[in-house]
Amino acid sequence: MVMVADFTVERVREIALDTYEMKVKNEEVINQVKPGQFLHIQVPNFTLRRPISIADVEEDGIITIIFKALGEGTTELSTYKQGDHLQAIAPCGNGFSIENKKDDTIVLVGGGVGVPPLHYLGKLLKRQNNKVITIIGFQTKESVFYEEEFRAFSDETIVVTDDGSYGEKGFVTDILKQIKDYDTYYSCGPFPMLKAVTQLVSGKEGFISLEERMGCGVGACFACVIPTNEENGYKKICQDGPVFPAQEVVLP
Amino acid sequence: MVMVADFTVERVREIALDTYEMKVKNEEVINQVKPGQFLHIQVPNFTLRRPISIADVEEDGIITIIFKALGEGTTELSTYKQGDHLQAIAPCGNGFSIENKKDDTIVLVGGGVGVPPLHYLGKLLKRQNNKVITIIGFQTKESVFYEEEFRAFSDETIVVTDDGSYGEKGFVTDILKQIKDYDTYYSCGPFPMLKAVTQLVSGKEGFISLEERMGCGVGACFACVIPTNEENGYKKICQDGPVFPAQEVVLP
Amino acid sequence: MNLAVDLPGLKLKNPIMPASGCFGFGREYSQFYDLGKLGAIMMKAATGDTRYGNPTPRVAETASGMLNAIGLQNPGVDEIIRTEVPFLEQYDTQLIANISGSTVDEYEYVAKTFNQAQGVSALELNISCPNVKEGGVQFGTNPEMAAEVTRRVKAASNLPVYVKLSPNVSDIVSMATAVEAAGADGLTMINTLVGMRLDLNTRRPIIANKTGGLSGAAIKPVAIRMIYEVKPHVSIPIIGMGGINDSEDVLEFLLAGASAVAVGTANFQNPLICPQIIDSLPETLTRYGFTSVEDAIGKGHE
Amino acid sequence: MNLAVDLPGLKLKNPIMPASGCFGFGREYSQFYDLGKLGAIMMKAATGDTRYGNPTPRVAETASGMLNAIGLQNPGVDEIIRTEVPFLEQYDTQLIANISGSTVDEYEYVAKTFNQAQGVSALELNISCPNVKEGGVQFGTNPEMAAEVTRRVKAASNLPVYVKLSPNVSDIVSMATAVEAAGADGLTMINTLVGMRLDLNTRRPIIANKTGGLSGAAIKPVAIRMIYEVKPHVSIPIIGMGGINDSEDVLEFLLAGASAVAVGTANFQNPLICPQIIDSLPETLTRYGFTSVEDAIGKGHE
Ligand SMILES: Cc1cc2nc3c(=O)[nH]c(=O)nc-3n(C[C@H](O)[C@H](O)[C@H](O)COP(=O)(O)OP(=O)(O)OC[C@H]3O[C@@H](n4cnc5c(N)ncnc54)[C@H](O)[C@@H]3O)c2cc1C
Ligand SMILES: Cc1cc2nc3c(=O)[nH]c(=O)nc-3n(C[C@H](O)[C@H](O)[C@H](O)COP(=O)(O)OP(=O)(O)OC[C@H]3O[C@@H](n4cnc5c(N)ncnc54)[C@H](O)[C@@H]3O)c2cc1C
Ligand SMILES: Cc1cc2nc3c(=O)[nH]c(=O)nc-3n(C[C@H](O)[C@H](O)[C@H](O)COP(=O)(O)O)c2cc1C
Ligand SMILES: Cc1cc2nc3c(=O)[nH]c(=O)nc-3n(C[C@H](O)[C@H](O)[C@H](O)COP(=O)(O)O)c2cc1C
Ligand code: FES
Ligand code: FES
Repeated sequence: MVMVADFTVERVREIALDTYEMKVKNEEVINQVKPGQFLHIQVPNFTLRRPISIADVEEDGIITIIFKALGEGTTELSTYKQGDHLQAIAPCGNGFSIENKKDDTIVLVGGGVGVPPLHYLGKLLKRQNNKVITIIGFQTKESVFYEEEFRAFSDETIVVTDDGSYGEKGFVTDILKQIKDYDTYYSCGPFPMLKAVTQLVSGKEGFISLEERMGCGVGACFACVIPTNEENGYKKICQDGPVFPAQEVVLP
Repeated sequence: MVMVADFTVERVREIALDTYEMKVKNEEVINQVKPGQFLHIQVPNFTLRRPISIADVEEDGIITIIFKALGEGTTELSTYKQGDHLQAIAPCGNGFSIENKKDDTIVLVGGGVGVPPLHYLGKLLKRQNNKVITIIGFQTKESVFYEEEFRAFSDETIVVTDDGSYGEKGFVTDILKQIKDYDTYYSCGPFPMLKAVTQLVSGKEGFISLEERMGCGVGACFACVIPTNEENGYKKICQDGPVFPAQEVVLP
Repeated sequence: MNLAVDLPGLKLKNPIMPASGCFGFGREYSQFYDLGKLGAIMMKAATGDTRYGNPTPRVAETASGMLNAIGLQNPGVDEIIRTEVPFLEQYDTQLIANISGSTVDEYEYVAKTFNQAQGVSALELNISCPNVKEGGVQFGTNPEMAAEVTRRVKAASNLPVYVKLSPNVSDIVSMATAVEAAGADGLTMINTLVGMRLDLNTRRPIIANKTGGLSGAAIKPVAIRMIYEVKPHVSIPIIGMGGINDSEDVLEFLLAGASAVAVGTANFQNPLICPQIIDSLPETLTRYGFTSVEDAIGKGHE
Repeated sequence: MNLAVDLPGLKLKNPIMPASGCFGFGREYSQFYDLGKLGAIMMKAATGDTRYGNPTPRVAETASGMLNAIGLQNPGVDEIIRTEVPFLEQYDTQLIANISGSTVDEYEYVAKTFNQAQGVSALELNISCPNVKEGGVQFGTNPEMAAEVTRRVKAASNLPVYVKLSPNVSDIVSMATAVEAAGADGLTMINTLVGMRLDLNTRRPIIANKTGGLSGAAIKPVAIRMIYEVKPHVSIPIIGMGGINDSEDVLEFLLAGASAVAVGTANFQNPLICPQIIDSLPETLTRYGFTSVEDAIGKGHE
């Protein structure tokens, strides 16, 4: 059940260029969390909340988020210290449904700030005995994060950078192209990346996680809709998503 | 010379009901300060600055201010801690001119948050060998502050409270009425009090310090004017004041 | 303390209701608290047919406010009556249907349809939506057009009609008096101010629709001014809105002349805002010397 | 980087100037920095005679903004020319005189007087002051009246005339095109939105004049929207203002269509704001891919 929850900040550290890992604690929330869900975080003095994916959940009530300090709100968030309080609507959205996903071969395809939700997802998929291949893309060497964390559970982990300054040079799709033998892919990243991915592997079962500017974060304001294939059809990313079967929605 | 100055907070303590004494440090500013001048303090996330009188100046660059946490800005200010930084335009206004004030008998008449500027004024007047009689009024017992500090330099200190819960019961004018033998009075407090004071002792030389809602705090915006006795005449409280000869301005 | 207010068609147990478009049809917020706490609920705009609305992005943040250009997305009046109204009827509160359209005929149709159905206590006539025009003239900024659509909707329905005024006008009083003369039972004000933000990276407006409606604390002074200006010129009640964030804001609206208030954008910041305001209102009224909500209405004019 | 902009009568070395009424006649801010840094200075409104203005309080704070009702207090055009203009002429910058009046004749007189004097490079015609009416019609919200006063002032003076538009209108484009047709050499926009705040303790408006003009970051989205809307309809340049606080805001105004900008309320928060913005502007322009100020003007429309 989604709730308005108070979190205590346990740790904040910069893990890549302008990219912060923050661990926050609230014991009530974690029992509910599915991978792919997000926190809708209140930053004091800002009108709108910031949606940030859940990147990990630990048994002791700790949720990890990873965010890039881009604009004013996330920059403010990056200054939080241990012991500070954070208010968030949590957990938001539907998340990835993986109950029946066992003994399969999975490809995770993440780009930039789309990488975090795949971490918790991959961890759980591995626990359910799937083979996990991770492809994560970043702009440049300084932006790379969580490579080790993904390696810890992935059977294979490929890092790509746009400029080739670290790992493979190119886009995640360049790597995905070469992988033939898998059952399902899960992808999260900017719209252009998702579009490239879904077009490349349109025959495969795939789930994508979308981003859009949000108001309420709970499905009430219609800010975050995405058209579906039906006429006048739409889904709300904050509530019906952010995860959708790749073929269900029409990417802009 | 007025400047935009950065202050370091040295200490904040609650000295009466919702009333805070704050000591802030900036070595450049203090050399310039005259009693009656004020700091025009920036509180982050508020559009307008808060004008607060200088209540004391110590040799080591420390300025004392005393303020009541009334609205949002002063409440925010009251949460400042040692080591925090404060930006203020300082010192603002003309202040009390006391160069020639020697060997006289002086009455200080202060009410509520009008009391602070009289403290530094009285200290200097005493140093110049004047006899200082202090009358300070507060709403009630819990609001009384700085009695000891005034006693330290005053020849006589009378505290009055509106409800008689501490000191004498009544208004500062009730006490002032009884004091006949003095040369000059200095008064600061709410308009109704200043009006009562100046009417009561209209024959005496007096200086009053005024308050008004301010914009710029430096004389540019015309927010804080007070009419003078000439036609269309006016003075700017932030720049020409806040201190005026009692007969110069027309109180509302 | 007595928080009740009696308005045409609306016996409000308290003067707090979520504003239209900021609360959907209540389902989502019913996860956070019992909607029966609310004085009323203003539903999301209803049009004749299903509307998809504008492309995204539809919202942007501004200093103490936000822009939105949802574009009246809604499932259409029939579907709303079939699925949303029955859900909301479970709760001990009152329903206000916000009606919109592209033509006067569409407004009329929506009004008629709500009139025939059960469960709705009043209509809120949204003439202030910038993309609703006839003959190029916006209903919301032209007194004659506003009066015309008010008259037609009044004739089509037995429900009391509250006309929602746009702040994007030179003369708010003439808008208010025009719709009062046309039969409006009440006013709701204000809708959003038209605004825009540009994205410095893309060099384009952030909102796909380019312009959006500015709401939130930033517009509160404009709302208070307009209500204060209109109040002496009308005898119908005003439901006030625009930047309400706490019970002090509510009192400011009551003093200005509102008889009840709606909370919009603040729901996004804090989903619990409405019940929290309702809980703190008695103490706020007491602190400032009022003994009831009725007692405070219009007291800023004395 | 080249920050220069050429506008009618104004060769600006950079596009930053303090807005009228927020900088007096510069004396006070000359204590903080060399006014020669500024692209130009918009002086406080000048009227025919000395004006005392409104009673106090004249300002109130709002969320991300403020209200003011100064009431055009100024020493009168003759005194301004005698004492203020010579002081400002010392600095290597350009002076824009903001002119106001209660009647068209008064506007004409003020314009004529500045024309005969030295030192002023352009006039800013303040038709957006809410207490200036003739025959009950506000100049600032009526296109015909606005055009009329523009024509008269143009005829009375050889100086280029920038007409300052009020945002309190239903249709900003028709105001802009009306004054352009009447001979305006440029537009400045926007003036303040009319707003109000009530004091819960006294139950009265905080501002003695009751209503005041809302300025500051809160109104920036309205300013950007209006400039963006007007730009394609006029061929005269726009000086933009309304809530500018940093060099990113300046760029947003340039993209929307402003050729230069004025900074008002932000001077009160930070007396050094203008020079700080001037210093940071080149880096901001570079970061977003522009090589000069001219390069960015209107680029939000492509
Ligand atoms: C479901 C979901 C999950 C996300 N997960 C992550 C994550 O794990 N890590 C991460 O770094 N980022 C994530 N994002 C993107 C993140 O929400 C934005 O980067 C962030 O809101 C920008 O805020 P700001 O203060 O930096 O920018 P500002 O420009 O100050 O933001 C202004 C407004 O625009 C919104 N906004 C700006 N950019 C975006 C964007 N790309 N997507 C959505 N809203 C935006 C903000 O939320 C805010 O309302 C996610 C977005 C969504 C929708
Ligand atoms: C020259 C001068 C010296 C002052 N010295 C002191 C002092 O030493 N100690 C002290 O406690 N107070 C002093 N005041 C009053 C103090 O400035 C206000 O109490 C304070 O600004 C209120 O801010 P707020 O955040 O509490 O209230 P808010 O209501 O949030 O303030 C909103 C706006 O109104 C202004 N405002 C509200 N009340 C007043 C007021 N009474 N006078 C001026 N502006 C006001 C604020 O500055 C702000 O711009 C002085 C005022 C002036 C003009
Ligand atoms: C996201 C959003 C959607 C809105 N949709 C509607 C609507 O459908 N109909 C309507 O009359 N007003 C709509 N409004 C306007 C609000 O009801 C309200 O009048 C306005 O936002 C001012 O109140 P606030 O500042 O409390 O948000 C909407 C506002 C927002 C922010
Ligand atoms: C205190 C104050 C006084 C003003 N006086 C004038 C004036 O005399 N003439 C004028 O044209 N505009 C006047 N304005 C409006 C500003 O010039 C400017 O258009 C407006 O404040 C928006 O810009 P800002 O948000 O940067 O302040 C005044 C604004 C303020 C805040
Ligand atoms: S953000 Fe409000 S519906 Fe998704
Ligand atoms: S506050 Fe601006 S002139 Fe005094």
